[in-house]
Amino acid sequence: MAAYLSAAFMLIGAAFMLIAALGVVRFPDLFMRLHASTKSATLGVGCLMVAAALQFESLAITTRALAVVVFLFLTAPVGAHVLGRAAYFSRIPLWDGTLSDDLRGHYDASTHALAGPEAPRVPLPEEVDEEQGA
Amino acid sequence: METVLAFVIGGLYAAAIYMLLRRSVVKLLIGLGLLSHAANLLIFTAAGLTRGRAPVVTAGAPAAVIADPLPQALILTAIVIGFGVTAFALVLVFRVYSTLRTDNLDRMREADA
Amino acid sequence: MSTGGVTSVVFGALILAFLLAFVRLARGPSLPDRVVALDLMATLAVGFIATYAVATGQALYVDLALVLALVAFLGTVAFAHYIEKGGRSWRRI
Amino acid sequence: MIIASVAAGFGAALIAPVVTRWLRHRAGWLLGTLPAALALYFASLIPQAAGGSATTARLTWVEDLGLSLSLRADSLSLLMALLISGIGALVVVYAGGYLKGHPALGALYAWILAFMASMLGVVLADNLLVLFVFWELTSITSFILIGFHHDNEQARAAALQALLVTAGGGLALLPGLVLLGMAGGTFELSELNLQAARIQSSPLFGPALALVLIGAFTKSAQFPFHFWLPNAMAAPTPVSAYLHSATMVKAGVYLLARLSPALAGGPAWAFSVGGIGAATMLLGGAMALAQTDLKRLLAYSTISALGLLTLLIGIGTPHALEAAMVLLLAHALYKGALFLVAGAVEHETGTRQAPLLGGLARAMPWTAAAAGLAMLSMAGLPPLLGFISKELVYESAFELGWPLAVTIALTLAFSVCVSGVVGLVPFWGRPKPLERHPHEAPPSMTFGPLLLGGLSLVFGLAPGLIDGRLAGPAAAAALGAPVALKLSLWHGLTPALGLSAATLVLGLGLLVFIRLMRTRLHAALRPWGSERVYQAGLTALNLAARGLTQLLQSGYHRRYLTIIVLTTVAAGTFTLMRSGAFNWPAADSPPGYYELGVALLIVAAAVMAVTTSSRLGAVAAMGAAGYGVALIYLIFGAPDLAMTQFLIESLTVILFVLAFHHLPPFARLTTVSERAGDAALALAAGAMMTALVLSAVGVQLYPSISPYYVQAAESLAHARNIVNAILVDFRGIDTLGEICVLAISALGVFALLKMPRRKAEGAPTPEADPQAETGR
Amino acid sequence: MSHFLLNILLALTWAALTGGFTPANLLLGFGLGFLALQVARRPLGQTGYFSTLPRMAAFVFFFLVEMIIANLRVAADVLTPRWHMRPRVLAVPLEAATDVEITLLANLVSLTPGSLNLDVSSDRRVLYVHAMYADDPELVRRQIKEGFERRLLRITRGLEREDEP
Amino acid sequence: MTSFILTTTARLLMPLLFMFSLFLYARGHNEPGGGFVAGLVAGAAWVLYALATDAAQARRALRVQPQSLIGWGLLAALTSGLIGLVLGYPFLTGQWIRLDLPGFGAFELGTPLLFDLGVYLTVLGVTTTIVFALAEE
Amino acid sequence: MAAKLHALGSVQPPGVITALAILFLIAFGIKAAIFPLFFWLPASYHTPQVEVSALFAGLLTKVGAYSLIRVFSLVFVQDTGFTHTLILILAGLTMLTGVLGAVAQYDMRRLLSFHIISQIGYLLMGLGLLTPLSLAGAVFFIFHVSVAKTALFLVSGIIHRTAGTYDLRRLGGLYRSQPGLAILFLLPALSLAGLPPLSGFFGKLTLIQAGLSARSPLIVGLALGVSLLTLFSMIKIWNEAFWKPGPADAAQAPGRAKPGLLLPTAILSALTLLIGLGAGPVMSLAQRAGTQLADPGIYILTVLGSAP
Repeated sequence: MAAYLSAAFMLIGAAFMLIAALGVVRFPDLFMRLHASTKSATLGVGCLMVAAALQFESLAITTRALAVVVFLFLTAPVGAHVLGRAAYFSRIPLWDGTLSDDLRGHYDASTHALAGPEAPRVPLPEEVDEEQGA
Repeated sequence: METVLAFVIGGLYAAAIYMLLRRSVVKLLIGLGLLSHAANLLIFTAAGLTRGRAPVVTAGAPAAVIADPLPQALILTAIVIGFGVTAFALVLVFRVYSTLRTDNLDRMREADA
Repeated sequence: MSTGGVTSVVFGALILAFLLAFVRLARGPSLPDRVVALDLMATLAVGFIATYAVATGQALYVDLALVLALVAFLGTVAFAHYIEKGGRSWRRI
Repeated sequence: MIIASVAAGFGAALIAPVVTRWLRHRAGWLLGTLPAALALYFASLIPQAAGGSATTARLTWVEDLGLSLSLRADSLSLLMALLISGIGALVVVYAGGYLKGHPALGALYAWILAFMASMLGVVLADNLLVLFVFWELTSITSFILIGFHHDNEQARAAALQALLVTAGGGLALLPGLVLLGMAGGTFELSELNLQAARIQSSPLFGPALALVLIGAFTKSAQFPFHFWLPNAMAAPTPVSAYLHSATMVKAGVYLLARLSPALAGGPAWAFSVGGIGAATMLLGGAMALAQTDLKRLLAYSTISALGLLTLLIGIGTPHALEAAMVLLLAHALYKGALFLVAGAVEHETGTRQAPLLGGLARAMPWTAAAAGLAMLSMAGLPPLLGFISKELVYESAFELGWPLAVTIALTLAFSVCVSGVVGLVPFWGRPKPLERHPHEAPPSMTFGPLLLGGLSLVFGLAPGLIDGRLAGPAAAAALGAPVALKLSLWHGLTPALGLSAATLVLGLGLLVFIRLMRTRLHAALRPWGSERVYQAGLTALNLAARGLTQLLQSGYHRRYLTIIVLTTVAAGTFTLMRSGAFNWPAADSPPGYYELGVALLIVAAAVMAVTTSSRLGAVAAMGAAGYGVALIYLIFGAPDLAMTQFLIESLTVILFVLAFHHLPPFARLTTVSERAGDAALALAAGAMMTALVLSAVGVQLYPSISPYYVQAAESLAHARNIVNAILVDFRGIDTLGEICVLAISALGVFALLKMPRRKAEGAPTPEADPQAETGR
Repeated sequence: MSHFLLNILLALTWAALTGGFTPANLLLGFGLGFLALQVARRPLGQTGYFSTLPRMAAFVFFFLVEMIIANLRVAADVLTPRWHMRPRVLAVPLEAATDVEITLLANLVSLTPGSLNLDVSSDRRVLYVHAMYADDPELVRRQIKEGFERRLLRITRGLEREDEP
Repeated sequence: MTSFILTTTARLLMPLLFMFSLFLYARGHNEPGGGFVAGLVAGAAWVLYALATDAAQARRALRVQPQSLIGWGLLAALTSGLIGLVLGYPFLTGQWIRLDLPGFGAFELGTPLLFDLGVYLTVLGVTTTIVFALAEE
Repeated sequence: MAAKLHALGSVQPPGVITALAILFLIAFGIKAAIFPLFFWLPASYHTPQVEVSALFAGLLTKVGAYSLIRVFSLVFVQDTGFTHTLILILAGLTMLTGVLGAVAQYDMRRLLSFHIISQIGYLLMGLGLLTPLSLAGAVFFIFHVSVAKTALFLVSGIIHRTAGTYDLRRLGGLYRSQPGLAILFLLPALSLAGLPPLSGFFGKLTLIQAGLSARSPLIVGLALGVSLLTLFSMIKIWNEAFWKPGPADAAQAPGRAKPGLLLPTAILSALTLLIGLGAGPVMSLAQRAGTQLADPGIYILTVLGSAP
């Protein structure tokens, strides 16, 4: 029983991993790629770890497998967050199909402080010095 | 697999050496990193490949086929020392750059003394 | 029990995923894209290790997965750190 | 006691500067007592040595190399030792007057005494290697002594020249002696001299002989190495008198005589030694005539005399060796005296140019007396020792036929002429106007030449003092067989006497016409100077050195790397090709497809690292390759490695990322063709490594020790993880070294980052940059 | 939370008594211990533990389901050639206040349906997210606030906030 | 970097990582792990903290100078070697004692563990020294 | 290593081993700065502080040389006809290029750096001959060069400290102003040139004896020629820095070195003399080491005999 369950989890996990990779390749902009890698890959690994835990049926292994899952669940979103934020700072372009951008113009370029949505939008520096930076 | 790895090692060496021959010091650093990969893999492959069994004795009964531990110990040492060397080289380049403001190796020779 | 068959399918999927991630790593176009790819590769490696542990029945590999899970995050943070600090300087590269 | 006699010289050298600071120029009288005492000591050994039992002493030194400090005083050694210590005493005394008030007089004393001790070591050594040790010491001390006036560039050049020639000869001598020892089976001279048959039949004999001869010839200024001796006249005159007439230059002759029992007998010896001796003798004599400088004149005449001595040893008959021994003594006495006289003349008149001197006898009567005695001995007139030696030379020459005798007579005629130029004309010739009014030299400077001249006379009048006790046994030692030498002034009317008369007449004739001949002779003999060869050699050496260094040390690190890689590829490929080292692995396991995938990943990452134009992309690619490698470790049973690799990889990436804030972007600095060349080289290297791995796979490097570790891990190291057990237990020292390396690199990083930035402006100061000046 | 520790202790005791430290046995021990504590709630005194734990379990379950759904949507988009997404970058007002709360919320947001946390405003009152399927921005905001924030806060703030929503 | 999400996570993860490193060290003798890996993991914890806050803060939090960690590590490794030497064995010969603690079973303590601790401390010190120094630039 | 030797000796096809040996040679050769891999050395040795380069000079390349000796006397001894002949050739070239490089220099420390290379050539020569005597010579040489070279670098540092430059053309008059320093220079310098009775002589003598008994006159001749050139370049320093009259501008009048600065140099210089005078015991130690190196069996016995 455990073996079959484990096999199933493995297959599901692998499928999600593959999907994550596909998403990272296919999605049109960075942020969507982050979606793929954060969600799908984490879930995929989670499934695989669960499969491993089921396979070994020992407390020590299960604890560790769960530790891996918890760890990933803790770190993957934070990783995505710091990366996404940094990417936004370096003005990675959003996909053309993006409908709106509430964040636009709310970062303070020098202090990296972020204002709330009610704050007035600041004209973006890149609209001025797009060519000067190079 | 040995054959495959041999080609991988060759590829790594070629890449590393090409990078080492660049004039930009930063590329040289990358080459250094690749070189240590290549060297470690070389020892690993040349010492013989064993699939699966880690060189850990399960309590009581020694496993029948286990991987050769000695090259592993050797490579472990090599990896860590490689890290030290890379760190040092990196900082050295960093200092040289901040002093001379060039990353062109050929231009560094005037400051040879 | 067809664990052997299952694991080899899983391995195949993972390697395929690896190569796909590498495609993103190579194509970029921006540094964060590459970092996403690298991060994904690390995560894939964690999965690979778990699968490997199952395939060989050696539990000790699970620890490896733990180490790697930690480390992958670190790399990403470092890159993000750089990107943010460097502002747009990566574009000049 | 013998050892102490040598050591005493070195000891005296150490205290000489102190004594000199205390007594100043009078120190010579005190310091001179040591050589004098040594001379008395050696004289006391003469009877015993003449009786055939040499005094020996022995200390162990480097037994593994056959080097024991054994000394042996037989008659030949004692003859030399007496000259060295006796003349040494006089020279030390003389130097006090000659260099009165010179600030470096103490140093001069020290070096002279050190030289004396070394020279005593040479002649007393009974071990080939010990002899060599002292031989080289004389080269060094003479180098310092020749360069005594080192503010003068010529003196420095002359010192260097003398050192290069004599030490170069010494470097030939060393393998020669080693070969000789190998051929004879011993390095002990006294034993070696009994092995003549064994040595001369050995295949090593030829090279050994040639090398030993080169050593002896350079030291004794034989053609074509003679040129250093006249230049060495840049030394202070007492040094010239001591080193360059009485002692050091005779070391080569001594060596020949010493080794002749072992080496002589064959045609090779006779022709090489005799031939070179004859050539040197003639050339030196002729060149002496062309000189005007008193010291150079004496130097060439010394070369000539040394040639004659060499010739006699080359002839090697009992008579010739007897003649050689007597001549050795006579020459040392008169030539030493003449040098000292020349020095006194220069000291008083300020010049050494023979044409400018004349009529000094009235002002310097004692010096003139000494000069007269020495001059007469040199000219070979009775009743001086020079006459006896000349007669002996002629007699031994006649044994080989009259052409040789006539040749020698011609040389000796030159010698007569030289003696006139040095000892006769300046004192009794027509007085010349001088810048300075000459006085008699101080007693310290007249004492030596007078004593030497006097001895020439005493030994001439009473040859019985030396024949059976000293010269005879010395000749016997050189011959390796007993001789019965009986010297007397009057031999009866022999062909030799006739030849002597002819020599005298010819010599006087030359003296009369010398002024007419000088320039012409000078021009004619110039090509034989062989000094230009030396100069050209030096120039070529400097040019070659500079050229080669520029070629190899271009300063382009990239070029160095290219050469290293090229060397590796070439050497590796070559060794793989030869003897069919390359072969496909026998134990190749079929790869799993996911393993292939990992391999593909690594290669792709490597390619990307090379081709990407983004440096952080390259770092990321490097990281990807690292992950791939870690997976390989994982698959092939090395979880520890995989773990470490993952961690290190990430840390490395972090380091790069942190440092890249401050580093420039990738730049393309090379041309397409450069890149293509590098790529080709890199691919060749990669291919070579592939071939190597293919051939090396399955070469089990540690088959017999790993199982041991595996078995011992749990019992000895209390560990189940064998890798860890190896790291912390079995090979703990390696690990300790490793963490030390790590620690050092970390501290290096720390130091590099935290040290103050001194040269922030980036321009190296000219002081710190010698290359800027050499224009390289 | 001392009850939680007690519960774990009970589970361990169970496992020790039954002699099997397998995950299943421990889980069983934990469940039994929970029951035991439930029974003994009066002597132990009133805490929020007994309501928090089921709520937590429910939350985890909810979260997992959400996550799987989110993934399936991403998968669908990845696997089909046409893009269905309507991405926006949205500002979501925050109720959560402490560092831990915001962090947890942000992480959960990132792991679930079509939203990815980008940053929190410096005054910690607004969460900026990148949403993939945001035809209606208000719907997304509500989903986050209702679906996650509320449930999360109920757990972290325990009983006193229970009746608030 | 000013993201407090990261800072919070780092604060949360640090003790976790540190525990994990001790765990790796403790069982390195029997299963994969050991001083190197454990030291690297501990180093990674501090690196994470330094990245999430800044190097100065991490330095303060570490409380000891990273360089002195290196010193202590080397000292520990050396001491472990000297123990064997003092007892009359060659340098670095492992010495073991068995501790029977009632209730916990038997523990084996040996100089290789001390040696491994030395490795651990050194690697930790090296990592933090390098990263802090670089991050402060 | 002992076990490694067993393995290599018995089972393996020699070809691959030779190829491996060559790679080892190159790897350690870079470290030991042998021809043609020595580029890094002259460029780097004179860069750091003189105390550092003194230490490096004494030790660093010796590490590479030691590794070479260890590996090529113990492990790679299957194909000595090829590998060790190659080493001999490299030894000759290393000596020659090193000493020629030194001859060309006018910067004192650069000059000394190049000598490091040529001395490595002697070490290699001992290794290439591969007899007990030659290995003893190499071992002795390591010892001697470490001492002499360090002393010379220290002297150069003192000269820099007191006269303000390393450039021989701008130095001079030191014999008069610092006679003690002159002696301290002369001893190690002559020792380096292999003049007796200093330490270098015995190293050279051993190698020459070994070379002649191994019937390799060519390398012996080269070694002797190189030692003459070494002497030449040492005398160049002597002539230029010590004997030549000091620089015309009296502003740079060289001061005197403090005793504290001289003491370590004095100790090292005295050591080269003492090693020479007391060469007996040192040489028999080296001889024992050489015998062991030449006969790996002893090594295996010691290691494996005690290990299991």
